[in-house]
Amino acid sequence: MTEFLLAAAGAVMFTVVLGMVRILRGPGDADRVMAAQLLGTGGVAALLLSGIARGRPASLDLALTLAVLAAFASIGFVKGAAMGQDKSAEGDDDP
Amino acid sequence: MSALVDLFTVAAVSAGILFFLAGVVGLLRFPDALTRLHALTKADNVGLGLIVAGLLPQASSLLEALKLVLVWLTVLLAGATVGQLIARVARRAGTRT
Amino acid sequence: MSPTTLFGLCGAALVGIGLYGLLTDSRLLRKIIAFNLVGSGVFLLFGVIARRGAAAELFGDPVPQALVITGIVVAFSATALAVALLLRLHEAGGGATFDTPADEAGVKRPDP
Amino acid sequence: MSFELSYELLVGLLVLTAAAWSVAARDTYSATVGFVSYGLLIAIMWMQLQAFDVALAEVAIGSGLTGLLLLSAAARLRAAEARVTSRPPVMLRIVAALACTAVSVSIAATVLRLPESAPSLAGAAVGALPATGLGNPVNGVLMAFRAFDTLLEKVVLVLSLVGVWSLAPEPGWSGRPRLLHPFADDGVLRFLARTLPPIGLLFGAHLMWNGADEPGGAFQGATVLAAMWLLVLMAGLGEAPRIRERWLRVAVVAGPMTFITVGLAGIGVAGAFLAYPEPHAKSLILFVELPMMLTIALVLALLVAGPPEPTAGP
Repeated sequence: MTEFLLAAAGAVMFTVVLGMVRILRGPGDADRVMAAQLLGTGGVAALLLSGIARGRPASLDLALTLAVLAAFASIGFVKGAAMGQDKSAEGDDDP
Repeated sequence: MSALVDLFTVAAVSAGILFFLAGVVGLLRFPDALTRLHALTKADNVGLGLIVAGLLPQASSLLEALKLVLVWLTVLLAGATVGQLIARVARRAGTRT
Repeated sequence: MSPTTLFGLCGAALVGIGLYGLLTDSRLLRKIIAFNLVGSGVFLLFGVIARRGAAAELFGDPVPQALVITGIVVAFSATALAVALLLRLHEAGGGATFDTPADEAGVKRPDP
Repeated sequence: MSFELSYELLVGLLVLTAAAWSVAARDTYSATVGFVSYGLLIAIMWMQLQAFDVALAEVAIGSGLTGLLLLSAAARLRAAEARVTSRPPVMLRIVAALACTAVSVSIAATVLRLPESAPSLAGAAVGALPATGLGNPVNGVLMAFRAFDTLLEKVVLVLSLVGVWSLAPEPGWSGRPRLLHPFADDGVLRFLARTLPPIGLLFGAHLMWNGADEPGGAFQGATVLAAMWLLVLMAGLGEAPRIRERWLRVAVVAGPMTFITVGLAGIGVAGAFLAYPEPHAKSLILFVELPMMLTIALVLALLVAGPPEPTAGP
């Protein structure tokens, strides 16, 4: 079982890495944010899998920290991206 | 009994990985930001959900199982919210160009 | 090659990558990012040394690990201060780079 | 074993890719996205090194708070940086690359030639741990064996906050830090800012309490709390406090002051500055950690929020 779970963690990491191509290529901010979010979720999944496989409860705490702070960082991304837009297009649909 | 449980874990985790893979393929191959977002949210919610479901029987204590579910709920909550916000950024970028 | 050595080599490469960015990029925010990379590479070397010092039923020497945690906090404080300085410099008209702008409208800055 | 190694090779490659991207990317905003991903990946590396406390700190700070700090700065500087096109001449870049490679190679050579029997203080730390009543050796080092470092680190935090505040333009002094820009948002962000913080608060407290015996601790817990507070502020559910507020200033120094007070009391009771009397060591450490966690959370959040600015609105 341990082997399978570790292999699964590797597989998730690998797929997520493919997604990192989107961070590199863009084209828009939204695409980069999406890839980063996928990386966060994939990281959480990989941490859970390898943590359970090796019987390390601490990695669950780590995954939860990651989940909470990834949500927080994504908000930062979105705000930053929205600000960039506001600069170029003055308040188009802001109340 | 334990073999059956292990079988469930293998099946659920594999299905979860498949969803991650599908999400990534969508993220890379779909033509525009909104369709890519559609693919991404599936990987986020269902993929992680299946992996968590598969890991639940392997948890060594109730607290661990609880944390697993809590992780999933947090990601679900964040994914739903951030998905909305990303879509708004993408749409505004789309309407401008 | 053991994984620990592998990560040590990674740490060495990170220092190099960060140093290159620090030297060649004229944008100040990029210098801050690059500086953080250098720091993080050094922390990683600490981690490798901690891991090698595994003894007494521990997976690593707790002393370097604790030092790294302190280091992370201090690096964050320094980064926050640097970013605040940069934003203030930018608002005061000093620009955000070390470049000497060829013809910046209305921006006068002394030679660095 | 070779399976393990290939997983680690993958993680290593990823870390280096993300690092290279955050240096090489043309646009600073995407470089910052790369840096946040880097913070996440390096945390996985720390986990592979079995340093869970560090991994927690790195995830919380590296990809969370530093990420937000750099992202908001990158968004603000975007227009200014877009005008920059010049790069150093090719020759200069080649020389720089060679010099940096030389540095890397010499560090790598040192890593490869580390002594076979590594020196370690693990035995000493574990041996002295029962006296503190803690179960987590890293926390033992932070709060007892090297408490002086930890105290000074908190002082550094407070001083850098003073530094950031003192950068406020004159009309903004004693005002509120403005967090990013007001973000036109209906409901969605507010929904997250109402539902996530309860989870975060519970979990932050868990990290601090658990830190006595398991990986975690006041600092990691405080980072989660800071992130939650910032989330509430960014969603517009609350306002950052004016920096002239007395309670704020008291709260900012509460942690270090408690630490110093307990440390001074140690001179009389246990014979040295920052020494704990043995039977009460654990309760004293927790007594110090609680106000310290609040201080750290407050200071971290205010550092990200930046200096106070004059507000145009009410």
